[in-house]
Amino acid sequence: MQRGDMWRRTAQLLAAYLLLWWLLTGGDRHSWLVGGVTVGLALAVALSLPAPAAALRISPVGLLLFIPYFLWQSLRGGIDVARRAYTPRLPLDPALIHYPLRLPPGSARIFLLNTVSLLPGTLSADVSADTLCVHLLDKQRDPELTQLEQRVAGLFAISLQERP
Amino acid sequence: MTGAQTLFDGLLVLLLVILAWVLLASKDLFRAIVLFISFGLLLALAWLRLKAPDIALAEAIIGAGITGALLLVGLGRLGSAVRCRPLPVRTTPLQRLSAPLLVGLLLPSIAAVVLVELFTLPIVASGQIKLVAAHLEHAGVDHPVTAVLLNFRGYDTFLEMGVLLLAVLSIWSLDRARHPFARDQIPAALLTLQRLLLPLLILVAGYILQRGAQGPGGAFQAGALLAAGIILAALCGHRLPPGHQGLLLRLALSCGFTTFLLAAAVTLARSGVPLLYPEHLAGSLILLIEIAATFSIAFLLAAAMAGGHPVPEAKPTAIDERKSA
Amino acid sequence: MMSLIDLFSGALILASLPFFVAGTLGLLRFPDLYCRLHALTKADNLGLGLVVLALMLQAQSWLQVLRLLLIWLLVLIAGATVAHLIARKALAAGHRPWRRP
Amino acid sequence: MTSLSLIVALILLLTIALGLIRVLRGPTPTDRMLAAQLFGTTAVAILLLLGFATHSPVMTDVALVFALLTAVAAVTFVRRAEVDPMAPEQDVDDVPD
Repeated sequence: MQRGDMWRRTAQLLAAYLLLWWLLTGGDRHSWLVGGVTVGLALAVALSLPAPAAALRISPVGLLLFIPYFLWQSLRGGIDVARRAYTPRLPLDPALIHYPLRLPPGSARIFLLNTVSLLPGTLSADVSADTLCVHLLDKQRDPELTQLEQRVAGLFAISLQERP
Repeated sequence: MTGAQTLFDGLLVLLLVILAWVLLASKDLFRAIVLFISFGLLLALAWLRLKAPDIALAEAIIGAGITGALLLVGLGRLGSAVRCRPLPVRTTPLQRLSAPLLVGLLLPSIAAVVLVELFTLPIVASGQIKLVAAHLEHAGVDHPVTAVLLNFRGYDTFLEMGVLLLAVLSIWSLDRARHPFARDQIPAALLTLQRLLLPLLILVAGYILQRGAQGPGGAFQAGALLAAGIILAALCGHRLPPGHQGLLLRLALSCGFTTFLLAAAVTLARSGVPLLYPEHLAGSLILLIEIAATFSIAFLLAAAMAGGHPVPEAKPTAIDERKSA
Repeated sequence: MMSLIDLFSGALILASLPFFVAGTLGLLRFPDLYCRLHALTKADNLGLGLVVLALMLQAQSWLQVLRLLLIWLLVLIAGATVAHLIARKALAAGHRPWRRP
Repeated sequence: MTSLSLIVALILLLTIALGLIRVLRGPTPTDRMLAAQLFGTTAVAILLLLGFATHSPVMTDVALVFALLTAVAAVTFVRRAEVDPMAPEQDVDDVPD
């Protein structure tokens, strides 16, 4: 990691932890004595952990587009699985599929991994070098993974690799 | 409104009793552990309904996170449920009858004594609430529970730190520490979760510690949260570096006890009464002791997880070599 | 007297119920571990999301709103990660997904 | 609003009671563990609803603690050294280190 990236990451984390401390204590003035020590400790621990490959850069436009998409898809996912649980004859037709990933390894990929499990009918079961193993509740249903991958790429402001 | 509340409490109590029974009767140890985790969860709810948020917070941290992890690791070391089943032993009819007889006689008599006591108790038992409230302004903290735990009855907490320390010492005398977790590659998703959760655990621990002065919280809850952080780090493959396993580890384990001891010695020398803090210093002293206790409790709980004394040398023993061969 | 906001958050709280029930039903009815994981991650997290949204509408301060949001996000992330880890371990152990016979 | 939240909290507690069937029946340890994970999420919802109904802000703190910690037990389960998460518990003595 480059020096600039390092400073950037430290500043990001410090701001996040200060905000969290304020959030927890409600900005009580007397809390900042313990707060300073705690935030310092949290920052030290966070920085001592192996860092992700590159500093996190989130595109504001991508974020604005992603939030409503994510909320809408979670709603659909919840309704879908609830409908299946309620239907007496249990309409399930599960399958495992392998999806060739176009996102580069790193935070964006982990983010994709976690969001996949929250979207309709998909559960990320395993990830290897360049494929994501996804469990589908219903193999007749389009898992819409390509669309999700594009959205995540937009969120992290990265371009997708070409499919080999 | 009160109807729903009563129903909620009733169901909660019923569930707790059923769970307690089923988990004690469970022959499958793994099942018993999961039942115990669920029990802890509901118990935290029960403490909240009883308006004891300090205990609820402790139960939530210990029950939801630490005991579950501790028992799972313990089961891993124990081997299996199969192996723990007692061997069939020949018994005389009298021996076979002894357990049902004892339980059948003891339980009803204990229940009868408790019931009689319950009816003779005064209806409104205010306990020591008034006494604590009358002295709260001299305590150095605003939260009555913390005032009792660290000032009025500080010796209780002091001795509890000693008990925890002794517990870890006895664990150390049993076996050497082993890394209880799988050594295969750590999934990237777990590492990301750790990067996110570890600093958050520290922040929330700090928050709960500092809030102990005015509200529910304090050293024990904060220490347990930190311990959960240490356990999470261990789950992600982190280990105590060899240089830190000697004096430094022992200092961390005992600093809560020794800080208390020091405070007791100084106050004894100054005023003739151990742990009687001068009023203007009480707040700062309590905070100091709590910080030391927090770190101690965190390391003590995590040391219990390691399940044995530290092994400084990395040299493999004969058994290890035979196994890897 | 019920205001419009009260009505709205009441509706949201009520709407969360079928999802919590579906999570439990899925846990009981779905044929294998992987399907049960689906029920766990999606239905319950949506239910919690609706409860959080309802209480956000009732919150006294922005601080409380952000705290509720933090709790929901934490449950989401932890739930998704745990689901992935469990599925991964089950796959590695050779547990074959159930298929419609 | 408050009575509604209390009633919903009650029903959520009932779903936990139902979910206990999965803990009891298993069949695999993983199935049992899943149920505990579900209880964690449900408990967070119950705490938030109760905290709102009884005006006690401390419930939010306990909910936060639950949200932080339910993962720790589950991750311990996933990461602990053992043979086969699918089989009913077996002897782990002959696992290679």
